[in-house]
Amino acid sequence: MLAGYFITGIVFAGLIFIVRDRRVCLAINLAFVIVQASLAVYAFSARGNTELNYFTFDSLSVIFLMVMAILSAAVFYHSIVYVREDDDWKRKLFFFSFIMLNLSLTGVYTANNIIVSWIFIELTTLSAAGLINHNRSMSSLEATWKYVFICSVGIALAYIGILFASAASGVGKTGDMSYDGLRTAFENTDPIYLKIAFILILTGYSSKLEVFPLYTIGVDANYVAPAPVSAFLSTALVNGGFIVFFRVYETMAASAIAGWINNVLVLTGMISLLAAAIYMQKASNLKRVFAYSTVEHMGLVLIALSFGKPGIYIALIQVTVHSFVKSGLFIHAGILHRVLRSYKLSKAAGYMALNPAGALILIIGVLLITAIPPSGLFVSEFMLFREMGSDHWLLFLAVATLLTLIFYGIFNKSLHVISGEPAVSYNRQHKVMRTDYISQYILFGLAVAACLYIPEFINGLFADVSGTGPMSISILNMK
Amino acid sequence: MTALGLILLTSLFIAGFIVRIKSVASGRKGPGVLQPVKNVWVLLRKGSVYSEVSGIITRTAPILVLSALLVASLMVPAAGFPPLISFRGDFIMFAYLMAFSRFMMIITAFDSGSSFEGMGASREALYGMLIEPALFVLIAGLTVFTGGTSLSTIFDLTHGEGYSYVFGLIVAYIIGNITLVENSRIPVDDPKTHLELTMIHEVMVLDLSGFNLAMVQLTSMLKFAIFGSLIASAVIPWDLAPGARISLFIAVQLLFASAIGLTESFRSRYKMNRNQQYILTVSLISVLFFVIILFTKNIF
Amino acid sequence: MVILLYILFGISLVYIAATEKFSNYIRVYTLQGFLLFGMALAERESFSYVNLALILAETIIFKSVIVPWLLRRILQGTGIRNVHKRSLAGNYTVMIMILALGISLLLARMLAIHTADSTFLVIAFFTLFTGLVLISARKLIFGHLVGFLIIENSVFLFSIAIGKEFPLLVNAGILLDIFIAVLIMSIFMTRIGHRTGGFEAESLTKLTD
Amino acid sequence: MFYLIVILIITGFLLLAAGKKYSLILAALFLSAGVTACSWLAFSALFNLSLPVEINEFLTGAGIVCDRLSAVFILIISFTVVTGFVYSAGYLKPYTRSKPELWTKLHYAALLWLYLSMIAVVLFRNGFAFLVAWEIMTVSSFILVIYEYDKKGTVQAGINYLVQMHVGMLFLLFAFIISSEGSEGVSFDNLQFYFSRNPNWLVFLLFFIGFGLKAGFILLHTWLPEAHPAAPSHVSGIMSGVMIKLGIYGILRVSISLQDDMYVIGTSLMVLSAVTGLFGVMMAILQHDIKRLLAYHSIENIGIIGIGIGLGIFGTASGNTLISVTGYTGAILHTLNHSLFKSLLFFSAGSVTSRLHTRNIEQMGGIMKYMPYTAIAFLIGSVAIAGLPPFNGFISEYLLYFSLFSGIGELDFYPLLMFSLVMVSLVLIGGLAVFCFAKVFSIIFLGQPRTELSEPPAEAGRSMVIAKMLPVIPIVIIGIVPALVVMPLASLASGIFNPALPFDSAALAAPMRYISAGVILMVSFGTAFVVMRMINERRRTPVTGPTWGCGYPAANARQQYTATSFSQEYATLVRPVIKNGASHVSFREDEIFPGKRDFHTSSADVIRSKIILRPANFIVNLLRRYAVIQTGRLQHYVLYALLFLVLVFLLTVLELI
Repeated sequence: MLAGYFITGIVFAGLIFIVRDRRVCLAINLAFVIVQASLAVYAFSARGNTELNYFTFDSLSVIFLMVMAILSAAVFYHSIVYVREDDDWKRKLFFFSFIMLNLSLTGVYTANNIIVSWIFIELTTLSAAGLINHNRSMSSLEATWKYVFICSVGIALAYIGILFASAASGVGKTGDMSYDGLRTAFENTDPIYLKIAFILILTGYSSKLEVFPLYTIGVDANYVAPAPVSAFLSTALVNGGFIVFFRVYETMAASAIAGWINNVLVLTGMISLLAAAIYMQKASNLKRVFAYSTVEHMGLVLIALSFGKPGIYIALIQVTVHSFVKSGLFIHAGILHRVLRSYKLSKAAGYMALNPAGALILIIGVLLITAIPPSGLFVSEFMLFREMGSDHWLLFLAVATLLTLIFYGIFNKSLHVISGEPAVSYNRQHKVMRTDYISQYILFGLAVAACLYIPEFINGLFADVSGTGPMSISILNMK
Repeated sequence: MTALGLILLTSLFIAGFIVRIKSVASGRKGPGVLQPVKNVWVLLRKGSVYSEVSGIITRTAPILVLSALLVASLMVPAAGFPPLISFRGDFIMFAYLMAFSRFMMIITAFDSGSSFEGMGASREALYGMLIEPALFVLIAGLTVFTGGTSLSTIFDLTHGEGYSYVFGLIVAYIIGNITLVENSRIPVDDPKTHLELTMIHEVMVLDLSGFNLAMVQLTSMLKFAIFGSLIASAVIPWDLAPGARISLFIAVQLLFASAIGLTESFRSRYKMNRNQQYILTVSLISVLFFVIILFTKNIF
Repeated sequence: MVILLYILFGISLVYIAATEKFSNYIRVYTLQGFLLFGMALAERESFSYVNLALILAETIIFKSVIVPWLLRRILQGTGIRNVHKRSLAGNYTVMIMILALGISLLLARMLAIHTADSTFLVIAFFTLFTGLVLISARKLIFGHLVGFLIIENSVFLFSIAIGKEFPLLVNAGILLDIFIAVLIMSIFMTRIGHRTGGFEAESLTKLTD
Repeated sequence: MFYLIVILIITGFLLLAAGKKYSLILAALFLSAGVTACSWLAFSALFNLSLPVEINEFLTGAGIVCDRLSAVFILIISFTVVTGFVYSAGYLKPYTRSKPELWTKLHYAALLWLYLSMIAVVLFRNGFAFLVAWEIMTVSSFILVIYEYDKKGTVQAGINYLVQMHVGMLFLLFAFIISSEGSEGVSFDNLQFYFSRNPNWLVFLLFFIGFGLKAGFILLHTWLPEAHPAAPSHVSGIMSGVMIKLGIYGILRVSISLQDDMYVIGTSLMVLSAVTGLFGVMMAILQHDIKRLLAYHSIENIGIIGIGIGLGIFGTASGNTLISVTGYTGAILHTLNHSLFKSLLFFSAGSVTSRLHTRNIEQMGGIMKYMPYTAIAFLIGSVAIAGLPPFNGFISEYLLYFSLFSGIGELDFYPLLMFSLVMVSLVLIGGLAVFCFAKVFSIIFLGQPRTELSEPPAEAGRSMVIAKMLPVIPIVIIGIVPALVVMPLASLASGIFNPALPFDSAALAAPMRYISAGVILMVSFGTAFVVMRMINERRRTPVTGPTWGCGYPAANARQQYTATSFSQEYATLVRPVIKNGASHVSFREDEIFPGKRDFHTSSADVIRSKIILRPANFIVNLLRRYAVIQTGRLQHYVLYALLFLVLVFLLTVLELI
């Protein structure tokens, strides 16, 4: 099945370059979205299967394949508007890159081998480049260059880390670089090498995970890319970064350096939160505000991971719900831009007067992303704080303070858009239709659902990954 | 019932008595003791002149001013004669009824849209607010001293442990001063002045006439009687024979009135901005009394 | 014999850090490709044609032929020769390189892995630091790209040092990745060169808050 | 909980989807259904009625515990929300035209959400569910506050409110988490266990800060005077009337479980509350913005309520049920009372401001002639909030004095001193409130209009008048027959807060009877006098003439006494404590024909500017100044990676991590 998927994907991607007609091009893409969705369904039914030797449909990958199926459908739908006025070449490149990004992300999600993961994560960088540069402006060129460059450097660093780990653990000789093999090998490895390997891998993948130190280019990329692309980059791609990092983390979590890893995670997470808090006060652009919020959430995820098994559970929920909310917000940012014709906070005003339905979505989205109930993020943050408990009160204090600053920043930056005098008059040409809001309502609905009730099969997946067994989660279970 | 009768009775002549004392002190004969009552009687029957600006407030508030005071007077003991209404914490209702009548007085003053009346109201409001703590601290002291819970028990000073007639005098002194503020007499205010800019109470009633004016004047008379009655309760031992108490009561009331009259005769009015200081001094004395009580009761 | 390759490789690193001419970058990089081939060959324990072909592809074909060709194309396409601009003066760069060499020695000593050749580790670390220094110290994005390529070289060195053998498919994947990365970077670089008329990194600092 | 949120979402969507005409009706339907159900629940809890088994099962299944304390709050909430809703039907009409239709629908949806979440807050014991409800409450009120988003500063005030509430939520969260130590789950029910084993003051303090931010205790109050003027009047009424009271509910809920440190907690709560009350009323007098003034009065009343709770805790600690029960009863009753008269005042103020298009009382005057019902409502509210008989405000303040004097009669030196101080503050608060409301009522409603009215303002619409009449009924009833409410509340307070100690309710019953008697007497005296005057005036018809102008014939409306002049002497008196001042340009000697002059008075909330705003701005500016990560230079980004590696390396070598 997976082989079929990859082949179909590549064929579709190639077809896009061949066909002339715009509608056929869209149809091919639509077909691909359907393929992507059916892969998710298949993956769920074929849980635990290993295909093509290097790819396994474990619970982790199933979760994120499902998330990505939803995201790519939404992003595809909203991309149509973006390519409407583009010339053939731009449009083709866009959809080609989009399919390739999906393919490589599927590879990232499902790979059971550290090297294969690495190959696919590098591929995501390259395929994302075509999407980021879609506008062909100087700033998009700049952002793309930076993104490709820094990601490549980062991934090279990660590769060195991988080599170190394999050398130190002795798997270098056998060549068994699967995560399972590594996990066993790491149990008896000299900690100092593992530490070096871990820190190199963390630093390298931080470019994808959008945490300190290499998060800067991710923010730029989200800023210049078309809004639906930003929606995809800051969610599905970030999830890819999370998965590759998480798998490495998980192999080492059982080893002697677990305590050290947790400290590094907290350190990294806190610096990321701090950076997000700082820039949230300074950002002058709506999309950058949202991008920094991704940094914040990923920082929180790292902090959550430092709390062992329950932490993994929390992190999974956080990442999943964040994907829904953030993609909805970015998609809506695109709609906002169509109405107000600017992302600049100094220029964008009067959104409520021009587009009340959109303003409503903006408000809901901002409320959800700041983890205000009934956002699923509230559940994860609540559980995270509970894990900290009174033993880590200092951490609690620091995280709470930074979250408050970020909270203030997000609201202060993004909500003034709704009031004030509109700088533009209502533009009939870019009339926003009701159908444009469906995706956001669905995505936000999923985020809310995570707070209310997580279906048993999903919860089972989370529990399986974290190894905690079903945790008390969602309102229904918390009496 | 006796208490109420005594208070109402004294209220009839006490205002006139003060005027009489003042006249005598300045070497005149002065009007009869019942002259204020006669004035009120005339006013009650007179027609009213309303300001064009005024509305329903001018027509109702003065009535409420008097009604509240009347109810308040029901709670006041008269030297051992129990009041009609007496319950735990009645002094709170007593004080708040006074405040209610002040409130009504203030809004009456504003109803005519006159700037003079507003001026008076402002002062009345401020001084009334400032003098309240003095009364409450006094009551707190008496509560500690006598262990009583209502006006009719806390003024029973003689039954307090470690009683001394000095206490009665101090209480009398404090209440006397409170009366001067509450009733807007010298040294806080001069009811006889004829410059609107410097008046407090009298300026508030500039636009009242007839029945309504009578209400306000009755209130003022009643207030004297009420405070006089409190003083009398504080200084007269409650276990005397009823007849003795009644005569002592009237004597104390007269003494009180003459004290006020003499004060008004020989003392000048304070500058308006010195009044706050004066009122705060009264509060200070009240606190002093409280401290003395603490010492007496060995609580300190 | 192998030690000569090491020394030559080290000298090439120092040279690349000191030079300011684009064409020199390309030449040195080409040379490094050959050197790496030699080192990889010398280090092989087992010998197979498949392996040989792979190493050949990775080093000579990729590093000495294709990439230099790409780089030359960029220079021709944009018509930019060399402008020397550094955020760090040349002598400081050299000093830092000396420091980097020392640190590499120390690190390799500290991390002597039984499974890895420590001489390789020294040179690999040194290469890594050179790449990072090149990126940090150069103000032209052409220099950044060369820095990245040097880092990739260090990755290759590490992999030799550790001496692992991956299945063919995986190796091919890695190779393809790097190739596409370089390709895409050169495409963008050409674009930037056309747009700005130079490789000034300064013109790419607009995206801030 | 689950069902609650589902209901919330469904109602919201239905409202948003409904047509313009139907949304209001639909909202009314939802609200009445909610109110009916909740009141049923509350009454059954209050009077020990048994609910049908199915419903009981549903309630326990949903984690709902409704004791009598919750029931009282449910009734308070329901009443005020209903009046607010009725009021909004008329009040919002002029505003809806300039707002998108969707926004108004959302407003009503948020109103429903606010109602349900407030109910949920008092029903849930589980910490998680409680916090979810708490946050939904905050968010829906936030949406309500920013209704007039196009007005300057409204959104900022809303955000300010939201952020402060978020901080409060974090404190609550922290408190819950600490107190859940050693027990399963996070819940109010854990408190008993936790408090019996650990020092109580810390967790109580955390809870107090969290709840106090909502309630508006001093230092935590700064959002109130900003949010209320920004919000529409019915929202101010609901928020000030009931929402901030849920902070009080929380403190009450926590204080049930207290077992240790109670002297300290009770005493400090009393002192802090007294300061809060004084501060609130002292600030209020100097305000010219009517809604800001009322907001400061909310702070004052929270202080009064806090004194009651402090007394309750202190009384329980010392085993003196009289102090405790009357203190708690006073606090709960004042909560009820304040919800009545404060919403009444906000509604009346809203009617006036929406007619005159200004909130500045200096520009009003003489409105009583045009809006008699509103004026009467405001007058009743003023008398009640000033704590004067014959209305309900007096009863609760009487209970607090009762409790204080019970203590003063019996205690040792230190508590006695403290009780006396609190008593004096309560006296001052009362006196200042009289001062303030006499002024406000007079300036707004009496005399003549101070600015020229383009057209005489008409009386507020029918629904607004009805909404104002509704709270008047309980205000009067509680004022005249206090026993009706006080006795059940006292039995509640003794049953919930002092279950182990006996309480003799006769001690309260007698005073209540006498108060009724006094009030009825007063009314009868008044009626008698009115009749007398009517007889008098039948004989001699009253005449009208100009106001006494001291001989000056050309007096005009501009010469009336103003609010500033009224409080001028007071302002001078409090200048050391509350910063206020006037700025003006004096005349030059050579100015023969003086030109236009401005005179400006101001009073700044020092706590807001110095303690909240200054540090907050400092931090934000600091962050902005040192925001040097995103330089835009590639080299730096690579350098960060290098530095991060070095940092981790160093920390590892130094064994710091």
